[in-house]
Amino acid sequence: MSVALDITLCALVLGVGWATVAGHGVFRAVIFFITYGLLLAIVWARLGAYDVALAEAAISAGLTGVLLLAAHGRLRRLNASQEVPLHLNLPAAVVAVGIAAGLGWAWFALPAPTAPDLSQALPQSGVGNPVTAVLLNFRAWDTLLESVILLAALLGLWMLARDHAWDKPLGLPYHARPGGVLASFGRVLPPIGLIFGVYLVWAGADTTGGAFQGGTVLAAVCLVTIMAGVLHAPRVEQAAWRAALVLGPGVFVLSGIAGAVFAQGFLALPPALAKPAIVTIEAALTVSIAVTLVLLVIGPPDEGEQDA
Amino acid sequence: MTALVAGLTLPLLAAFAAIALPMRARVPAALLGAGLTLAASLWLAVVVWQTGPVTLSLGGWQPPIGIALRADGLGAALGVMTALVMTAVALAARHEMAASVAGPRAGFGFWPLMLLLWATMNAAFVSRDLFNLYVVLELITLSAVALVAISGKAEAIAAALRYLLFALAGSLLYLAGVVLTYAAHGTLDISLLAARMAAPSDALALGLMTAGLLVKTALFPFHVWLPHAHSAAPAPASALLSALVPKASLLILLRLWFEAMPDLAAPAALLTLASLGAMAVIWGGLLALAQARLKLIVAYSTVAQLGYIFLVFPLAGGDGGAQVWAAGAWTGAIFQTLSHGLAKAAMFLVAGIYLVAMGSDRLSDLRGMARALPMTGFAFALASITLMGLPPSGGFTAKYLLMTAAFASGQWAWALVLAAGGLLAAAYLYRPLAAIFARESAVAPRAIPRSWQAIPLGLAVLSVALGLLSSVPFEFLQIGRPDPAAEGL
Amino acid sequence: MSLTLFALTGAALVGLGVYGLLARPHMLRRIIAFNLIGSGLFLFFGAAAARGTGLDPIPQALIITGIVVALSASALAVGLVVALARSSGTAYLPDEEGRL
Amino acid sequence: MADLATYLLTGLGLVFFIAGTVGLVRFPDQFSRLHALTKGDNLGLGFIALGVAFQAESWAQLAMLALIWVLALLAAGTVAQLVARAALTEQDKP
Repeated sequence: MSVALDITLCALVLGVGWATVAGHGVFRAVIFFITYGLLLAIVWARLGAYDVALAEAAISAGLTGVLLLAAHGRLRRLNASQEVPLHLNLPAAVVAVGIAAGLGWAWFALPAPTAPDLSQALPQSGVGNPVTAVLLNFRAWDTLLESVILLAALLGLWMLARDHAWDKPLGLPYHARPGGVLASFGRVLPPIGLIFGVYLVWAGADTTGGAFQGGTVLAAVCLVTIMAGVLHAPRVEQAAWRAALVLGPGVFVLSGIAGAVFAQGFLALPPALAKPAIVTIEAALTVSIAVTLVLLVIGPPDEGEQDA
Repeated sequence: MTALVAGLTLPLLAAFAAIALPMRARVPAALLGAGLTLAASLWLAVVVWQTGPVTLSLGGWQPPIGIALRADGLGAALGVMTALVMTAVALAARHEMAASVAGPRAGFGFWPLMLLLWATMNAAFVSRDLFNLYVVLELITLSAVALVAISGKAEAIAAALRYLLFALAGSLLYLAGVVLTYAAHGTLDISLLAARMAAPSDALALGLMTAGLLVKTALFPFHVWLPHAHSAAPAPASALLSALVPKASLLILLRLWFEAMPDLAAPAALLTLASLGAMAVIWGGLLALAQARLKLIVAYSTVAQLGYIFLVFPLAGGDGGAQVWAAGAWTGAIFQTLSHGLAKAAMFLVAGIYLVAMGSDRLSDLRGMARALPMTGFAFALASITLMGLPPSGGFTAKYLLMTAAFASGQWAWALVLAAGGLLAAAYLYRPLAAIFARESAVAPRAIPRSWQAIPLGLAVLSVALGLLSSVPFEFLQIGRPDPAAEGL
Repeated sequence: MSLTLFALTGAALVGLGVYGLLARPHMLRRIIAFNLIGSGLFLFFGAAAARGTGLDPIPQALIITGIVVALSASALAVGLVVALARSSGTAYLPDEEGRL
Repeated sequence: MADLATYLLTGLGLVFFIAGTVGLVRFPDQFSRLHALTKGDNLGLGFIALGVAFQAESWAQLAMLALIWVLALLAAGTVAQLVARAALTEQDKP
């Protein structure tokens, strides 16, 4: 029975993927891409990788979808969203089929799986969820660089602002109708979203969840409040937001240095202290991730539409 | 050990300080971080010189589970070169990227991006884990694209977007190779992969990773994005982009072919890599001849100079058995990487000074600049000597080592490419040199402080000194050198 | 059996993404194509990780890191496309405008 | 017995989803489409949640299912309102 479900899921994913690439109109591609991301999250759940399913749905389908939708809206207003219909591009098709066939052949040519044995390392990692153990203890250097990547992307985005708009608030001014549906939604959602986001980060230690998934939920809640006008979009020169940006990576680096000084090496977490250390790092990371994701979606400092 | 950790964490902390601190404390914090990181890189080099390669498994976890870092002679030498170029760029940027000159946006963004780029370059030189190298490459790409987009002009944004397009395509190709490697062997550590049982999918994995890294190194067929990106960026950023950024993906390519999977080095593959390098040398040189702006000439010269380094594959290869010349070819290629970095940074900083002084970098506007700003003319001349490969510069040592290896191994074709490349470099560098050293007295340029002019001169002198005192670096590079580099692939 | 299915779907998605990247010059579509290629690769990686006895956690962590890296790159790319449209009025790279 | 209830209720939920989709395809203008889609899908989701509730082992799972449905209702209602208002302002523009 379950193979039938997998076949339909894969057929759906491939069909929506094809519609994303071959359909006419960029808006159609963006909408199909979001659908594709959600279907892929179900495939990850079928594979049993629930952390990845959550990350795929929240980050890849949700946040990237919002970025693309916002960008398409701006392009439409700058009338730069029209495009030429798809004509069959043979060399591209040959390269695409070649790479896909190569990967397909490689799948059957793979030798027997030899996953590293984590059985004696996991108990000393301080957390129950093996994925969080890998992310925040075994391969903490990857996760630290990953949080710095988010920061670098935001800095890059801010460099796209115009010089005369540098001290203006970030992003386009949102003007939700006072007392309207969005304004009230922006007041009803935050409490629920906040609790859920913090729960996701806290649960990440032992079950599904983690700093990135929780941070994305908190970022979404913060975005809704900003769009509803409850919270005002920040400016670059506001020190509190910038401090929150570097809080996560900064705490991570300092805890790494503390590991080098007190424990036996850089980024080392002694098993006794591993759990509290990981929870503090994850809390600081969540704050930075949520703030960075909000500012990434809002966009560079901008003074609104009269520049179009 | 602590030198290695300091080299990675100090620039990161300085970048965070440069973001979070209030306006007037940012540049001092960034400069302090730069100075400390320079000291850390030199200290690491001394430690490696005395005690051999420094290995560190992060978090105390051994490779198949954790990530290992290893600073060998190659990594430490590139770390020192990066530190010297970064410090020079930081000192030059004090004048050029100050908030009063370049505006509040560029003044805010340049320092953290430069420091993030520095931290990730140091991480790229020492990391032994393929996926960690993917994350490092991605961070280098994002910082570099942001540095290109910093100037804000329309063509800079188009150049940055094309650069990001190519770089992301390269990253995904590299990621495909990493995925296949882990799926086949269950590990990503270079040393463990060297001792792996060969799997049929390894050739495809190495091919995908190599293709991805070639795109990111802007080797010949994939070089289209580099010249416009490097010339559209502000001069200090162009110096970083040209002198350092391609070297990271180049180093990973060398580690893959010489340390992770040397057994897969089929002669045909080595030949293709070297012939692409040779075409890059010729094509880059010809295009540089056709440019009218100084920054574009120097950017196309990067495409050409990077081509030389790819000649190491067949030369250090040889046809099996212990070849005495292989060590020379491998070290020659690293000498070329180091001397090109120093000379190219000096050239772009000189171009930056001319842009500030004359307002344009067209050759016709730069006639007689040597009379007006003598130090910059001298710096540009020294850097040109290195790029042409004339004695006594570091470039000459590199070409000499590569040429002897070519003749000793009977592959004289690559020696021909080296000679032709040198002539082409002389040709495309003659026009700017003729303009700068022209007899006419230039129209009165803006006053440039001598301390600013001394920076490119210092770098150019270092690139020549690399050739004069080449015995110490030569020994230094043999520390922890991979075996295939000794007896060939 | 279903692991092979997922792996082949991943490979096919990579192919679809590469075709979208090369055949559709609109920059927003290219960002979508990059995400398609990335998610296809990760699906292939996840299927490979599930071959053994239990589900190997290291690939899951790498995939989450990869997803966040893909988001950051997409965010910067999207910002660049909007800036390009604002400064030169089109969402195409200069040399590809001819096909519009 | 519980399985039978689950089959019935999820089946009913599917019918409402199909109705919503048919409404999306067939109805002439945006507002009636929004109307059909929001109503059909919310009811469909409610029935599916109810059907799955019969399989729940603990009260926590029941509460979770109820929370999912309430949040989906809240989100769907708000989004429908916003899309309708955007469509309205789009129509009024020249």
